[in-house]
Amino acid sequence: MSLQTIGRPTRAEAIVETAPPTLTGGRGLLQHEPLIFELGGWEKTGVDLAEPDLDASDLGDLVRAAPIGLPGLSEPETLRHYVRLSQQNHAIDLALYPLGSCTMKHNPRLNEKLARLPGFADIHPLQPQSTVQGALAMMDMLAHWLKTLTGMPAVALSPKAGAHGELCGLLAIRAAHEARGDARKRVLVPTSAHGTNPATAAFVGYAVEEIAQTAAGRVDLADLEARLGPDVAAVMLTNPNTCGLFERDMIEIAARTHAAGAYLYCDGANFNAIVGKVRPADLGVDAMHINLHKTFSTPHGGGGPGAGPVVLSEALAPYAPAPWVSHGLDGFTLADHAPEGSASFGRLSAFHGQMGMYVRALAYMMSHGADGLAQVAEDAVLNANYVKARLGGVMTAPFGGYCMHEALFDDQWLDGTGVATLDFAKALIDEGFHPMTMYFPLVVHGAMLIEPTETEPKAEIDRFCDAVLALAAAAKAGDVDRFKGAPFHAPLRRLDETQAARKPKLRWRPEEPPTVAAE
Amino acid sequence: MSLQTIGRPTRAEAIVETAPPTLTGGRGLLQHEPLIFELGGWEKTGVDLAEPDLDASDLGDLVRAAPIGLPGLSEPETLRHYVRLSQQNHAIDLALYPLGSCTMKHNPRLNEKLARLPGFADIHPLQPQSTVQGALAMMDMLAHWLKTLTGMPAVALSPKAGAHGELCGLLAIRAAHEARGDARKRVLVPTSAHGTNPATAAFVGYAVEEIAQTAAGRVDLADLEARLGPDVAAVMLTNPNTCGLFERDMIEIAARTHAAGAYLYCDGANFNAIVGKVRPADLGVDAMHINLHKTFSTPHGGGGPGAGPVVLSEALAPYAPAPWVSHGLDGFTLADHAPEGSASFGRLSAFHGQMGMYVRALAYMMSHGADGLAQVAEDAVLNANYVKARLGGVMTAPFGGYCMHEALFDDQWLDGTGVATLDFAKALIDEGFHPMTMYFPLVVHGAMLIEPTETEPKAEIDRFCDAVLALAAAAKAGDVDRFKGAPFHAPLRRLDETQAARKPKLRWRPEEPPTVAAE
Amino acid sequence: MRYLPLTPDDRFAMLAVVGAPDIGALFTDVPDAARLSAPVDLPMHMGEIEVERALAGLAAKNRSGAQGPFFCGAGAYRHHVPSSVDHLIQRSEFLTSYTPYQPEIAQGTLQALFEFQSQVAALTGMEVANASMYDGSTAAAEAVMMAHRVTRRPKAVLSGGLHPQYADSIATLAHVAGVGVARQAAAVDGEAEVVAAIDAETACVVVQTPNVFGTASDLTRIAEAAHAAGALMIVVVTEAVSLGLLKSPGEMGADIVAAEGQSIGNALNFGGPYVGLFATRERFIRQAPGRLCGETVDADGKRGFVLTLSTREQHIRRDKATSNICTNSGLCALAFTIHMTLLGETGLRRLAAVNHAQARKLAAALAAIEGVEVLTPRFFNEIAVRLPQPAAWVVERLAGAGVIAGVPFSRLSPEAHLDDVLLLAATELTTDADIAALAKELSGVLA
Amino acid sequence: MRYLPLTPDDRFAMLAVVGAPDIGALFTDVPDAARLSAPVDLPMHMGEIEVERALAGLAAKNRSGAQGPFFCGAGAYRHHVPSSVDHLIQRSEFLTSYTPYQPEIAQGTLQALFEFQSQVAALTGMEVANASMYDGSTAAAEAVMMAHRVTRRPKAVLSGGLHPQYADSIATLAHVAGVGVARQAAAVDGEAEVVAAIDAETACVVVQTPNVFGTASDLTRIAEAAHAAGALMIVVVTEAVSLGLLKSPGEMGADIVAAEGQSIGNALNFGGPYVGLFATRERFIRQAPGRLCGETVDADGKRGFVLTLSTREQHIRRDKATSNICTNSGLCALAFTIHMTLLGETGLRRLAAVNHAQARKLAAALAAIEGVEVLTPRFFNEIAVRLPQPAAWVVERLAGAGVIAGVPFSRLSPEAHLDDVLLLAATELTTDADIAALAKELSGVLA
Ligand SMILES: Cc1ncc(COP(=O)(O)O)c(C=O)c1O
Ligand SMILES: Cc1ncc(COP(=O)(O)O)c(C=O)c1O
Repeated sequence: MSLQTIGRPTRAEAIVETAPPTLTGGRGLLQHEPLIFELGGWEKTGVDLAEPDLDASDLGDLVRAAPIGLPGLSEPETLRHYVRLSQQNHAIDLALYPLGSCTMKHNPRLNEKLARLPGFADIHPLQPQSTVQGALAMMDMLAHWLKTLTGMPAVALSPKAGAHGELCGLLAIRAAHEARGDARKRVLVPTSAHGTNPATAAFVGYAVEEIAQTAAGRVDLADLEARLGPDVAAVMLTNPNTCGLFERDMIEIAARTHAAGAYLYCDGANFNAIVGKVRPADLGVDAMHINLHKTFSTPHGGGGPGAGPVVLSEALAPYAPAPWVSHGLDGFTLADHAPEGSASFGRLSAFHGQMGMYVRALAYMMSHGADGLAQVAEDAVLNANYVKARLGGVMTAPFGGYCMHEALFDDQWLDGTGVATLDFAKALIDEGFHPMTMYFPLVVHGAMLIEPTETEPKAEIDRFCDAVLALAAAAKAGDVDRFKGAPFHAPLRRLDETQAARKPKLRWRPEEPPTVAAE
Repeated sequence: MSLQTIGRPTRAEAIVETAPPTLTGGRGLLQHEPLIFELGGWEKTGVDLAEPDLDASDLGDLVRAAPIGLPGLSEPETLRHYVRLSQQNHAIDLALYPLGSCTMKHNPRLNEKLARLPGFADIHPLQPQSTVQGALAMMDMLAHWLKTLTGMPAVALSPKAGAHGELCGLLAIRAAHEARGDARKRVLVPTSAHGTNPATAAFVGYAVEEIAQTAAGRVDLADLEARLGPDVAAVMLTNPNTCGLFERDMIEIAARTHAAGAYLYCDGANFNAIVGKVRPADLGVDAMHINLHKTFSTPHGGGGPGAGPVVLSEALAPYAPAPWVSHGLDGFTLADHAPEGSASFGRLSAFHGQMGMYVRALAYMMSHGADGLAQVAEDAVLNANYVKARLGGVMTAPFGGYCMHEALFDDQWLDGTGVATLDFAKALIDEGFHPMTMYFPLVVHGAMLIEPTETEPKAEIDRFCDAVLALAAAAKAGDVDRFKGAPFHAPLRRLDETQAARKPKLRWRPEEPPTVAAE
Repeated sequence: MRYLPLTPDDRFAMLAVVGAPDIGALFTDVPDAARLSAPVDLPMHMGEIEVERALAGLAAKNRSGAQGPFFCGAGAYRHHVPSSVDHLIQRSEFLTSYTPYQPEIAQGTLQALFEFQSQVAALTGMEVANASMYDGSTAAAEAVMMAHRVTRRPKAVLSGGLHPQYADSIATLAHVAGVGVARQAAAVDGEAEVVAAIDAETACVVVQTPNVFGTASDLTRIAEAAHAAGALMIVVVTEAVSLGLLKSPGEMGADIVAAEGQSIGNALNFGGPYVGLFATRERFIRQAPGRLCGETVDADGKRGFVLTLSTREQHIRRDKATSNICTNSGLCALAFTIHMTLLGETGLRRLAAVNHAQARKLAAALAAIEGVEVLTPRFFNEIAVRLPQPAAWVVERLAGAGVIAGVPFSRLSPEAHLDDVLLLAATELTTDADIAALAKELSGVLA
Repeated sequence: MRYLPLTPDDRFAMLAVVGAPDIGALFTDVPDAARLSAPVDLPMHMGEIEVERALAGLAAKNRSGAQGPFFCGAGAYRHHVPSSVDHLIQRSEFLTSYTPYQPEIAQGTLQALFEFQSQVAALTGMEVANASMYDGSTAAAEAVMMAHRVTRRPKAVLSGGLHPQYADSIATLAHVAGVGVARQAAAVDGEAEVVAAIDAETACVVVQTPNVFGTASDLTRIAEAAHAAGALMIVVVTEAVSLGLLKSPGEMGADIVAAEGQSIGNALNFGGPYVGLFATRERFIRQAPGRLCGETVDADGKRGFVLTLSTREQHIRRDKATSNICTNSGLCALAFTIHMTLLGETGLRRLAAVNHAQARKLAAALAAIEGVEVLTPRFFNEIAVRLPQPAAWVVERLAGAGVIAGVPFSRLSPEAHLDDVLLLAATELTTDADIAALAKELSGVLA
């Protein structure tokens, strides 16, 4: 309805400079929201279903009698609850999300639309293969793109995320050694590696040994040489590595690794820096996972789902897990099981992997094409170097020279300010930005790892750098409270993680158990 | 990437009670956003199109040479720009939106999904009728529901909003009079009527005369009687009226109107209060528009699009505009043109009306069904009366007794507080609510019209009432600054509407004209 | 009922607070004679599954544009809408908000409207634009009413190139406003004829480019003639994409531009909802219909936007308002603005060029068919052709063959007796294969 | 390139700031031997129109569930997902955010995860649940690893009712972890057999209900036997909706529940992404894999949520972590939570009842067919039948007739030699007409 304002003052008369606290705790558009357990009714439902015309009397004592304890909300309440919650999140669609090693890039909506086509979303993994030829063709196309971009002869699509891909790769490596009756015990991993690398190696039954790093932030060849031996199953590297640097000696590393009878696993989480410009196969890699949710833009979704296909060398290809797609005269076939006598290490999970992510990643690759993907790498690297150049004057970088897709700083420049990396990050939140990755990689003290990605415009990067520089000046000027108390302008102030861990409260519990009338 | 927090304080140490202003004007998640004209590049585009393989040389001097002046953004920038803007809006999905007379109810997403089915969204209004039989059947179904719910024999679907429906109704009325060679001059409208009523009557060439209102907030029968005469073309009422009251004497009013040879137009904007419980036909109505974007939940979309089908009595049906759908042996037919000798007043607009809204409204009606729609009216009326009861103790209501779907208050209770209705409304914004409709209807001083609708849960209405009561107490306690300065917590402080009107700035203009290389 | 949050307990407790014995008590003002005792004769409530089955079933009975070669235009064009457009307009904050009457919590909608007005003004080459009308045809009718207010003259001249349904819509309003309509005979080069009809009584001439037959023409001389006679020139544009290639109405002297914005950001939707673009000269703005968004500052001096000049509007001026319009096409305007932002100057020019290129191929392919005569001399993306058979008959035959061949002129205006004229449009979605398929099937039908 | 904001001018200006002569200079660390001189051999970039045409074309080559009668289950179920669920998970703030490592600006995701954990714990009848695993099968494999850590015993007993692909996934991890797997022969009432196999070496028994043949059974006695022997009972559930009707694993003594959550809120997606539900006893929580969201307070004492107990996780504990999982199934978990919130206790029980009712009709219709034997004694919404012909052959024949008749057991486990066994599921989307059509076509094929 209309607002009659004629002749009425619409300009605030008394300008009160500090906002009076509201009476009900309201904060304008920002809504505080209780848990569904505090809102919902035990009888309420937001789904209309017809009464069944047969009961469950045949199930006798198998029937669940006691209340389950699930609150329900009508549709309007449900929508409002989750819309309110959503507004308490930062997102790539809101501003720069410079988490180093995470490749938070734009997520095209075209991909969301295509993944939801009934022909992709409403098909069952086990319906007759004659009725899913388009899906199998799509998987085959994705495999072709991944193999061509990496130069590798084979790919296992089914791993469900990067860590799952690491698992897949190391399982293939272990199977390869076992096939030769060669039970190796150690896997070499740099200290700078992401936590999933050592965790995966240990999961696969290997002892993890750390490789030293040079002053230039790369693998120390001599140390690697010294550690290589007949019981080393694999060397696990990340390239570009987690310091944002390219492992110059990769080809040499591969040669020595192979000479020792070991395989070279490459963590491909940072593939965005080189996609379309460098093929891992040309670096001597035996296995590499690709986080489709990083390089190929499938949304992170607040923590997944992702997808981690693994490309494999000739040597490892025979050990790839089922299922796989092959093309014959009568169309595409999906092999659910490794045939008799195959060397495949078996199966990683039920069904055929993250189909929904495949569609998105393929749509992204086709949109960019061979030319665009190389441009992606170039712009990602350029953006990172621009950040490094703009901030380098104030912040201290542990390693000189150009970086690849991410710029790494340490906290030496904060010495004596009383401001820790964490405080600095929280203050960035007040300025409207998501902090960079902190305290990783472990090889750098108080690390701050900044990855803008290629989908950030120069203007946004400048806005970010201006904010960082302004905060840096404040820190050096001794304006410590701004940092220690931060954030002040976020939906919540700083959260007490220590208390959360001391006595974990991991679920809602009713004051007294809900009295539910089981119907 | 992971945040290594072990052994590091995550709890803010120095709790600074008032937030220090940020250095870059950041406000946490709330992003300030420039205009696309300040962000975009003249060469930038977010759409990839192949070069045409024929040029436009054949058009010679018809070709646009000079720069157009349209900035472009890449897709990531565009998405971010509009997502940021969106977060500066209030919405029904965020909280109660108690705008009286607007019926801001829940907008089901099922309706959005169905309206986007290619079979509805990707069909052309003029493609062969044999290829759109489903669309015509859908329009026929919608017409059936509207006619059944109102008890009226005919409906014109094509009006594009409520005001357009009023236009359609009055045009039919004028055509009916003209058909009898009876050129009438006046239309009677209550002072409480919505602005579109007198505006429409005048648009159709009638003189508008106001009908007095009784102390009980209804049409003054005696005054109506006195004004009725041979030159009155129509009486335009709203029922329930804009004071949220049912016109008890409607049947009598209809009788006297008809006795005077005039027609009774009913503004159906408030149909939500009686849908499924009262049929306007039974009240003697000759024409009534239905705002599908109110009663039948199609989204308001920040100001449309809506749809305003008009139901018509036997007397007016012959004058209905083209097009209309009819059902024959060989399926459905859409009559684009009134046949020779038809009494139809012609055509209101190109094509066949707001198809996309029809799908949504029909989906909504089918979801509720005959039983659910009556419940809609009951809950809408109950919610409004609950608000009236909870606030009635403090706020003054001009009219006693039960209300229908909305509760009307005046500003008498604010006398002497120095707080005006507008100030009160702005303070509500700080508390997290959208204000009620203000200064309408005009018959009540400082009117505050509150329409919660049936899709508000009791808890939300209580939260709202608590906020209103707390503010009322503050106003009476003389805490004036909180009102005069309000809002403090919204994306912007109070805006200067007077300046906006004094020297209108209605579009962006470059400091100096953009130098665009026309390509 | 999934959309109704109140539980029986809630209702009971609330009635108690209200002090009503039962819900019926709240309806006592309704005369018994009018109170329904039983539910109306309609189906009872249904779950999502049933509703979706029913309506998806109806949708499946329609042939959507993507199913094959498609050439319909005549005021509604099948263009590609980028996926991000539809995603953004579905955001709760845009989709479920009301007209921005509380600017402090509606800057999202308001700034987008300001961007929309600025884009429309630039696109049409005019000084100012409003915040949208229902569609192009109602915008055209309002434009004539406005010219009548501005000039206080009783006559409007409508060119023979004007879309017949637009002319019908204008005539409906003109009739009750006491404005005489001089409607010229439908003609491929209709704009050429209007100058002769302008006289001292003339409030406005209404011309269209590209016109309903696809003809693109330079209107400068018409503007000069109109202005010389003290009349206004209203330019109608039904294909907004054409403005990326053709001279703008503003450049040709238009006083008011009434255009259909559907082509940018909006789907065909069987005819609606669409979005009317309305632009004019600064000095006429107080006579303009519809909402206007303007720039201002907030109490802290920050830039912000508000609805302004509302003294023209029904909610303030009531029976003296410039129009009765209230709800307009906000969300369609937002879709227009987002799509236009994605396109930008470069993308729009490219898009228009591609449309024109495809139309030239279409014209060439049709001209090569025995018995088919291309009537449109200079066009953007749409042409009129004369067929040796009634166009409606031909179109039905081709539909049977899976080709939606365009709009028979008789569908727009039976009385024009141009039954052998067919209108066909090509866009960036028209492939060379589509054109080849059309040519093949058409030759077959005509052979 | 629509996804790349940098303009040539930007790149030029930025290189100047960086101090690099050209972009190539930034890649000098790459050995020449590995630097590509030309683009890889793949198509060049495409616009939305082309990409959509290509992929929609492939999608059209698949037969989607809505196209006709459909009875596939076997671990993935075709349920109705309310439209509001898919709308909400596409909101930018949920879709495009990262794992919530900055809790002050991630409360949306965190609170939803806390609600998810609470719902999963209630649904499974367990004390605590984690923030999701990749899917049910990997959750099951992790559960076995966890039981191995808790009991330090070397053997896992897998029932013959366990989904064969789950058993395969477990075997893969068990092999490298040095855990022996005692895998029992596939059997409709497989759970009955496991007790005998439990011994002092047994870390856990893995049982499933309803099992892969659809059999629902009471596992209480198995739990007792396992606990008596110092082993854990791991319960696998592949149809989460069944928990709305059947006794919960918690009530039957489960120590760990590994379930597939796809049925709630998530589409079939040809097998992924899905969402693994992982629940256990409070006292085992520090041995659990995956992320955990916990409640805490902020500096002002306001309630808030954070990821906690991360000392179990790879990013802190590295090679000593309980699992290597990092990215999990966040958005699928959100879809689960939203759908479950819409359902609530009442809706879930109703949904489960409808599923069971339809399955009973399905079973009755099949039992009535000459030569068809229903094998599953007590079931929820899925049954196994024995056919007089190889199931795979029958299914292909019926697919030709437009009926997707279910999953041949041979597809899951060729080595089980149960080629004549067919698994069929019914859900709330299965109509009586679908069942009638299946019966008719099946009778025809078998006649
Ligand atoms: C360098 C690196 N390796 C591995 C991973 C693990 O990938 P995912 O989270 O997809 O399992 C990540 C992502 O966090 C990473 O940054
Ligand atoms: C009482 C009343 N009548 C008429 C209208 C006009 O309807 P619309 O905005 O759809 O043109 C409205 C809506 O604002 C209204 O509240």
